[in-house]
Order: sequence, then structure tokens, then C-alpha cells
Amino acid sequence: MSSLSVVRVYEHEKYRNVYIVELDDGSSRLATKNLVPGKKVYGEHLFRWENVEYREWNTYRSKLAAALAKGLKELPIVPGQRILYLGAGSGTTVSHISDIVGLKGAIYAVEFAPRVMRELIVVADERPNIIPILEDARMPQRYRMIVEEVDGLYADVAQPEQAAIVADNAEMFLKDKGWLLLAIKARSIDVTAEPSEIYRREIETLKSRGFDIVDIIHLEPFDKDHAMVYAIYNRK
Amino acid sequence: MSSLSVVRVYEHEKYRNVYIVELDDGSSRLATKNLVPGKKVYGEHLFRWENVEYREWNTYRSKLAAALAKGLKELPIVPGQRILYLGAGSGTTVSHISDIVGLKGAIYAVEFAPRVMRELIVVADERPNIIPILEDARMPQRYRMIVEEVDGLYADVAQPEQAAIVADNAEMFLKDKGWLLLAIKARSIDVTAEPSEIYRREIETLKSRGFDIVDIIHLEPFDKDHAMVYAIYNRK
Amino acid sequence: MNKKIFIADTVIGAFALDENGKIVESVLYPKDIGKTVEELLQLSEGKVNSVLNQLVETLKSKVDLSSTTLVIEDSSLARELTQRGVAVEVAVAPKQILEFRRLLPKISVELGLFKDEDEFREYLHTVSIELTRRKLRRYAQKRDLLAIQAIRAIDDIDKTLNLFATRLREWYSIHFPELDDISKEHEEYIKIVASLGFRDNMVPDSLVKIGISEGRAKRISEVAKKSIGADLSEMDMNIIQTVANIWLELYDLRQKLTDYIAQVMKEVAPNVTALVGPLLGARLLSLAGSLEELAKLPASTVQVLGAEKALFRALRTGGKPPKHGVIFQYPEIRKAPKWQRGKIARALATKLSIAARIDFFTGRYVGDELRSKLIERIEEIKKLYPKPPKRE
Amino acid sequence: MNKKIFIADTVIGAFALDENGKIVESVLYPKDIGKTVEELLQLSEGKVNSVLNQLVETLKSKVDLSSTTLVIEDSSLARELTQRGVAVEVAVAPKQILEFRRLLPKISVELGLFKDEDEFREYLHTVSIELTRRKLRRYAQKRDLLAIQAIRAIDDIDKTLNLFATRLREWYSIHFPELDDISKEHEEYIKIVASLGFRDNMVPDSLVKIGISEGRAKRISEVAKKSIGADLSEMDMNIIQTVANIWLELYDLRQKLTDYIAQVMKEVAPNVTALVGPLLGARLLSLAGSLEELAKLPASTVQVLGAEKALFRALRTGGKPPKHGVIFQYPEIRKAPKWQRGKIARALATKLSIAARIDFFTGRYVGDELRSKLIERIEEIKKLYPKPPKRE
Repeated sequence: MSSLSVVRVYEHEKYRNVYIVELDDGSSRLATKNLVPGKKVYGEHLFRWENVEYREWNTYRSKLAAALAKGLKELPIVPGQRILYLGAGSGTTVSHISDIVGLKGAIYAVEFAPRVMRELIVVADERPNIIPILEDARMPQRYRMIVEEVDGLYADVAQPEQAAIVADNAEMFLKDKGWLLLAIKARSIDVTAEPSEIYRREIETLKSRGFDIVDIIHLEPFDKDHAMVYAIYNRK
Repeated sequence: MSSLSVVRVYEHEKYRNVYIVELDDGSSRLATKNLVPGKKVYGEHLFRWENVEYREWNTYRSKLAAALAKGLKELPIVPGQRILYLGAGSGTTVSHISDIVGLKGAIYAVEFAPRVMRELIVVADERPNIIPILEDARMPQRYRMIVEEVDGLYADVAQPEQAAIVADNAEMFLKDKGWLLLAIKARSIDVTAEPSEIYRREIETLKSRGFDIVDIIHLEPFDKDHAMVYAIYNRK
Repeated sequence: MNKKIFIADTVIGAFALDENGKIVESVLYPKDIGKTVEELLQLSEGKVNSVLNQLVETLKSKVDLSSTTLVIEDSSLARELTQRGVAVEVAVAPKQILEFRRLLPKISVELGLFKDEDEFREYLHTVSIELTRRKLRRYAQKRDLLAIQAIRAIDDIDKTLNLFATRLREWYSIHFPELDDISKEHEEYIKIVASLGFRDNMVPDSLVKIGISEGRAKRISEVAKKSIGADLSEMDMNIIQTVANIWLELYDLRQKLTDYIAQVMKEVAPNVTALVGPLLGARLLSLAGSLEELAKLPASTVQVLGAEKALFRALRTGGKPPKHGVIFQYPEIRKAPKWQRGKIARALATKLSIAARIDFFTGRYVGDELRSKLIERIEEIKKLYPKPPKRE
Repeated sequence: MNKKIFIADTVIGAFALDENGKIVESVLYPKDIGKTVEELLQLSEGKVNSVLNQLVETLKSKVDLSSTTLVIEDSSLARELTQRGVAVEVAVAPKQILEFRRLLPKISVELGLFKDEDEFREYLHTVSIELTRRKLRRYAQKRDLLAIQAIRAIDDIDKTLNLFATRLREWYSIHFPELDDISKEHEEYIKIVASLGFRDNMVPDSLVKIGISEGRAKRISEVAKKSIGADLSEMDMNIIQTVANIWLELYDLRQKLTDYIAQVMKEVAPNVTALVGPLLGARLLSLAGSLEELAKLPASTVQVLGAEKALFRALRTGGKPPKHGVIFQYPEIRKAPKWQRGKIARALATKLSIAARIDFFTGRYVGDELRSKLIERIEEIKKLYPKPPKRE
């Protein structure tokens, strides 16, 4: 019923190109500058401030937003980067990364479910920096013709062998010292509790395949099942 | 889009028959038990908890809710009371008082604008404890046939001589030691600043006509223009 | 020094009190809401009503009014009574009246008018609402026309609900053709689609949550598992669900319009509404064009409103004229045996004609009387014509 | 020891690299999106496509393949090439290919294919979207039927928008009759009612805020001040505004359906869509019943789809058969002089028939060619028949 009124908008102190929208009900929201003004992607709020349109970045809908809200050490995504995104879904997080990297950047968005890809393609149609790829992330050779060398790898694949999948993709496409953001399953209600066995094994796989772990952030209360792993890749 | 999920509901520590609804987004709302389950009055949220339905009491829409949120010294309204309500509007606050006083109570709801009364009558139709009166609060003799002696007087009349109007009505209908809640214009952005001349004069009028002021609460940020005066009446 | 008598006007009648607050005389209103409202309306306009008049007359005959002053709270009343040669004084809330006001609920029970104070307040509530409606009528500019537009909007919405429901059934059947047969009622069908979407979501629990009975929920979920329908994408389902949601909104709007019409009709045509309900009442207004037009129609025309086609056909061909138009929706006509219908229709039309006139010219509420007279007449018809007429 | 040659498959072609990563041979894809997509589709299915085949043949003629091993990243391709007697080794991301992948945007510019890297990525974006659509077709169960339902829903909505707009104009005119004349366009009229409500709110500023030009805003506000309409209550206005808001929602839904149809049609019938756009394309599907039915219709029937009534009338009466059905909506027919219309309609129908067949049987995109051929033919018709035929 009531519409939200913006009090002010300013850039996040720690995460450049991410904005904070303060509302008149006293709350504030994360947001990115909308690359395609007037268009929503997943029903998020749009805010205008000083002639710029911002899109609410919903911390309950996007794990990356949740990781930022929980204080991830840094946001490695910057304008102009090329990024390989595994498990792009219908484009919620992809669209915000698209806002951040801007028109000089590119996101290679891999998604295997046709049901979901049909929505992602609508987003990609409007955003020239999203390159949709309907393939299985477990077989990166199938999209070798499309993806170039990338600066970063974002993965949210909900597969049992996610660390191996990520490493295989990194080997083919990720540059040396490139970054990885991996949303990893870590079902543990108690934040302080020890992570599960599987989770630990996945982290080990990452390390053994060249990743230096920089930070791990649990995403509750926004997402109770996942943690976000931030790592840097070292080519042998 | 997202629907609000109730975490728990409990009675307000200070204000009996007012409830606090805790939601899963971490926020909480004031509420009253809905006298007419399933029916909304002004687009407010309805919440179910342990088989009881509660109606959100919106602090931005109801000055009384705002006064409670701002910590009014006490809530003099209790079940079974008879109340005279001047300036009933379309029934937002009236409906919550109706929830509180219950079926043994009665609210004599005076409103002079036909445009607005047409909405109030719909609310009164569903709530047997609301007695609608289409009259001018400046002429209490016009509704002397309807109103009985009341335990309390609530006024939100936005008239220049509101204190006098309130006193005239009290003289005819309010019992000795009965309470007054008066929403009074006090446009002063700075909470600590001195109230305006008019506002001071109104308070003086109240005192000279038998009211002991118990508490005055400014309603910002919920309402920037008003304060709530809580007083007790002494018949000469 | 003069004696004083205090006049307390209340919802149950006018009371004369002595200086100790004791009742010396009283005249009660009849326990008839319509009449009481008329009386109170006069008081609230500052006019002496018949009950107050009667009280004053009675006092005249019993008390020496030349040595007595009447104390009254309203200055207009005081002026009117003064003009009649009665000594009157205006006072705000003298303690005698104040005390009486405090005790009124109790007194009304003691007088045997109500069984308890709750019943008193219930009565007060009803009277106040009717009184307020009567006052609102003064501001009722063209509100009959608003009721007419609203009832026509309902017809528009009904057409649309049907059109969209048919479309949704065809559309969603691409995914789950079997549901069309299992769920015959539009509202249920569309609620299922809008809230669950893909047939994979149709587990018994979720179906029960949206109000399907357990047995049917089980059945739907089993059929869903074996469906021969095609798989859809999220975006295909989204657009179908968007249409389904707008259908539900329209359905909701239909209910809002119905409630709205009820409110408006009670104000602009309370007597017509008392006879046939707000919706049929509004349809009659709609067919006549306005309350004024309806009030001016002869009962015979009211009887066939909405059957114009049949009427003109009859006039042209010399056939039998129709016995009833839209008033056929009145349950007592619809349920009656054929040979009684024309007679009941005539009786109803006659009462409707009277009701419309009172609604238009005065707005006084006599609906209860009209209704009970109509019911009487219908019973009579049923008794007089229990069997079909013999054919000759 | 054997020499190694590394095969890099890219979006611009297949490259053979020596051990230093230098290009020794290459075959480029034509800069035609439809064809490139077909080639890439084969690669992504693990099949050797014509360009890769050509590269291998060229290598055979230039290099001694018996002492050379081809290094390739995809094992299916490796298997196929091995069967042809070529020595192949599978390797994941050898540094030569890795480096080539890194430099590809730059190389593609150096080769003169694009003016800068931005243009390269733009091309990549378009190719990827088309490639993805082609892949999605494999999962496209009955999506032609979904497009058909969506276009029919648009027709249903258009009917409803009209019905409700007429109702709202009548209704709101009770309050502000003058607006009906000033604001002729439904969308504007209803936006004014929905967002401003009472005519007292129609001050120029508020009107400008919702997109009315300043001049008209002033005019509306002046007329509002002098309106002869009746005063309404909040509740009267609320219900009118609720209906107005649902109208705006329906209007919005219409746009969503249009966007949806565009997406679906690009996937299920890209060639038909290239010729006549998604909406007219979907109407043709709707009239035929499905893509399959449309593909099976002779061009002469496609030409008169949607003019069945006129056709049957002609057959019955021996009159002139219709020259065009729904394809009359195609701008080039609508805008052409009468005597050219039949001929253009025939040309379009012929191309549509071909397009529908390719869409149904292969899904290959040849839309650009079809369209340019059609435009050529239309120009020809315009030149050949510049004047109306003489009557004899």
C-alpha cells in the first residue's frame, strides 16, 4: 500500500559501486545503479535519487547481497571486468553484477535448466553485457567457443562436487590471480558450530587446486543453508 | 510480494490489550485483537497467532498508535468503557479503540464530514460498539439524545478552538475523573524547541476548564505536526 | 421563586425531571426504529418533535407552567417553545440532566424497555446508524446514479470473469489438462493455478492449505503425478499466474462492489432495499434510470422492468405480455408455482412502487411495515390459489 | 617426436596454433548470425562442424599429419576425428589455447572482423542469445500453443479494457462530466481518475506529474473548478478508483503478454517472426491452430487465414474471394494501393509458408534472407504495377 520514500542515497564505504538507499521509515537497503532504467528483473523496488535510478539489491534473494550485508572482506567485482557465472538462475544476482561491471564488462552466464534459462534470456536480451549459455557447468569444454579469459568466477551450482566443477572451469577460463566467489552449502544453524564434513572437504579441494581462501561468510539470517567463500586463484 | 510471517505475539508490558507482533524480518508491529475477524478497516495487515486474529495498528496512520510507540505514560482505555470520540474520521483509530473496549464498551463516534462519515458507517455497521454520529463537535447539544455519560474523551478535531470544543463536550458528557486524549497541533520540527503560542494557549484553556495534564507526547517521526495530550477531568 | 423542570431528551423518549432529578413526566418513543429516527431527526435539527410537544402539553395540564421554568439544553428548541408562551431557560448540562444521562441505560431497563443494558446499546447502535443514514441523504447528490453504475460494473465484471476463466482453462490445460475436469468451479480452479502453478507443486498439504478438502486434494495430487500435459518454463507459468491473479482480484472487486451497493442503497433507497435487497434494488434503479424515474413509474411498468423485449414482442404480435421482468429474481416469485407468479409479481410491484416513492420524496423508513404487508399478501395469494387454474 | 597443433574453436572460427601459439591456419565463420549459430550448435553437441572439417582438410593438404598430433579440448570431437584417421590428443586448457582465448577479442579486431572489442562482444552477445534459443527449442514442448493462448488473452483483455473504460467514463462523469470530452484517450483518462480522484485534486502540478502536458493540465484544472458534476464521498471515489486501478493493471498485463509473445515466438517460430513480427506471427499460429498446422497449410490458405467468413461467402455466392486475411495487418499490404495488395499478400503468404516449414521442421534461422527476398519482391510489384488496372 504505502510507497517507500527515499531520504538519501550514497555509495557504500567498503564496497564501491554498491549503494545504500535510506528510506523514510528509517530502514535502508543495498542497491546498484540500474543499467536499464525503468526495468525490474525480479520484482525488486526501483528508487530514483538525483536523477539516477537504483535497483534494490534484496539480501534475501541474492546470496551475494547477503554476503555484503554480513560484511564480506571485500567485493572483488569492479567495472569493466569479465566474469564467468556458473548457475546463473533466472538472473537475480547476475543482474546486479551486470549493473556493477557496466557496459564495458561481460558476464558469461551458464545455466543448465531450460525452465530457468527462458527467464534469464529475457534479462540478457535487455542487458548487452550478459552472455547467456545453456550448458552444464560440469562440462566447460562445451562452452569453450563462447567464453573468453575471465577476471573472476562466481559459482552457485548446488552440485555435490561443486569445488571440482569450479576448479575445472577456473582451469579453462580464469586468469592467474583471478577471484572466486562460491556460494557453498554449509547447513549449520549455529554460526559458531563446526562446519560439516562435506563442506570441509570442498574447501580442501579448492585449496588443493590452487585457490587461496581469503574469507568465508555465513549468510544467516538471509540464507540459512549457505556460506560465501571468497578466494584467489593461483595458476600452477 | 513477500508475505509477512509471524514469529510470536505477546501483550504489551505497559499497555494492556495492546499486542506486539514480531515478524520474521526482525521487525515488530503494534496490534489489537480483531473484534471482527477477517475484516480489515484501512488496508492494515492481519496476523493470526494461536488461533487469534490481530490487526496491525499502524503508527503512521493512527496518532494514538504513534503516542504509544513514543511511550505515552499510560493507556487509559480499558475494556467495557464508554468513550466519546470527536473527529472520528473514516475509522482508523476508532476501530482499534473498538477492538480494545470490546463488545461491552461503546464508542460515540462524532464526525461532521458526510464524505468521511460514509466510510465510518461501513465500519460501524460491522462493529456493534461503534455508534456513529453525523454532527458538528462544536454543537454537543445536537447529539445530547444519543450520547450517555462517558469514561473518556478522545479528540482529533483540527479546529482552531479545539480545547474549548473539548471542554464543552466534557461538560456535557465526561464523568468526573474521566480521561482526555487530545491530538493537538504543535508544529515544531525540533522536539526540544518551545511549543508554539497557539499550542500553549490551548493547553491553558484545558487547565482553566478543569483538566489536569498528565503527559504530553510529540508524535514525530510518525506525525510531524501533532502532539498527544493526556489529561484527567475534574468537574467543579 | 419559580420552580424549574428539566427536560432530558433521550433516544427512548423525552423526560421531565424535577429539581431533585426525579421523573415527573415522560413520553416514550414507539419502539419502532423508523419512527424514532424521524423524531430524533427533528430534534437534531433544533425542532420540537411530536414527543417533546406531547410532553410539554401534558406538563401544561398537570403543572402550573406560569410559575415554572423549563430548562432545556438546546437554544433552538428553547426559542420555539418560548414563542408558544412557555417560560424556558437554556442551560448546558445541569446536574439533573447530567445525572439522568448517566443513569439512562439503567432507567431504560427499569422501565422494561430492554432486558439489559447490552440490549439498550444494541438498539442505540441501530437507531444511530439509521439516523446517520437519514442525515447523509441530505448530501446524497445523485448517489442513486452511483449505485446504478456499480451494479452495471458488476455485470461487466461477470462477463470478464467468464471470458478470462475460459481462457485460463484452455491455457493451463497445456500443462495439466486433467484439472479442467476435476475442478469445475472457476474460483477453485483459478485459485489452484494462481497459488500453486506447476502441477509438481500439487501435493495434498499445499492443496488443503488453500482450502481444498482432503479427499479432493489427494485426488488432484494423484492425477497431477500422472498428467499427460507438457512441461512449462518458469516464464510460461509466470504469465499464466499473472492472469490468474488478476482474475482473483476481479473476483474480489465484485465482492467489494456488492458491499458498496449495499451501503449506498441503504442510504438512497432504504425502503426498496428492505423489500428486495440491495442488488435487485439497484438493478431496478438501473433499468428505470434513476430513483426519480423509478418513483414515477406505474406499478404495472415496475412489474415488467427488464422484460422490455418480451413486452414489445407481445404488443407487436398480440401475444401474452410478460408477467415479470427482473423482479423474477425475487426468491418468493422464483420459488412459487407458475400460476402464482404473476399475482405475487403484481403485489411486489405495487409495494415497490410505494417504496420507491417514499424513498424519493421523503426517505422515511417504512420498510419493515411494507415488507410485512407484502409477506401477508403473498401468504394470501398462496392460500387463494393453491392449485393451477383449470384449462377451458 | 611428433609435432603438435592446437585447435582453438572460437565464435569467429576455428584456428590451428603451433606450439608457440602462432596461428598456422584458420577458417572463419561467415559473419552471418544464423549460419554461425548452426555451426556452433554442432560443436556444442560434440560434432565436427563444416568449418572445423575444412580446417582439418586444409591442414592435411599443408602439413604432414602423420607426424603431427592435433590437440583438442573436446573428447567427442577427438573421437570423431580419430575415426577419420587423424592423430588426436585431448587436453584441457593447454597454455597455447588459454593464451589464444585471452587474446581472442584483440585478434578478432586485428583480423578486421570488428572495429573494436566492444563490437566483438556485441556480436558474441547476439550469437549467444540466438544459440541459446536454438538449444531451448529442443525443450520447446507445445510452446506454440502457449503463444496462441497468449495472443488470444490479449484479445480478451482488449475487449475488457474497452468495456471497463466505457463504464468508468459513465461512472466518473457523475462527478466530473466535462473530463470525458477533454480526455479522449482511455489510458490518460483512467490514469487521471486513478491517481487524482476528486476533481478538486486536479491542480496543474499534479496533472503534469502524471504526464499531462502543461497546456492541457491547465485547461483540465480550469474546467474542474467550474464542473457541474456532483460531489462524491470518499467511499464512492474509492470504489471508482479501485476499478480504475484494475484497468491500469490490465493495461500493464497487456504489455507483459506482448513481451512474452515476443520471447516465445523468437524461440518457436523465429523465421515467421522475422517476416511479420511476433504479434502477427502469433495470430497466424492462432488461426491455424499450431505451428505444425501452419507449416502444412498451402500458401494460398495462409493468404486468407482470418478471412474465413468472406471466403465461404465468396464460395457460396460465386463472388470474388478475399485477397487477404489477417496478414492485412502487415504494414506493406495495408499501406499499398488497392490493386497491389493482392499481389503483395500472395508474395508474403508464399514466404510465410516457407518460414513456417523451416520453423517447424528444423528451426534454422534464415529470417534475414527471407525478409530481404520478400522486400525485393515487393519492390518489384511496386515497379510492375504502379497504376490501377484499366477497367474493361
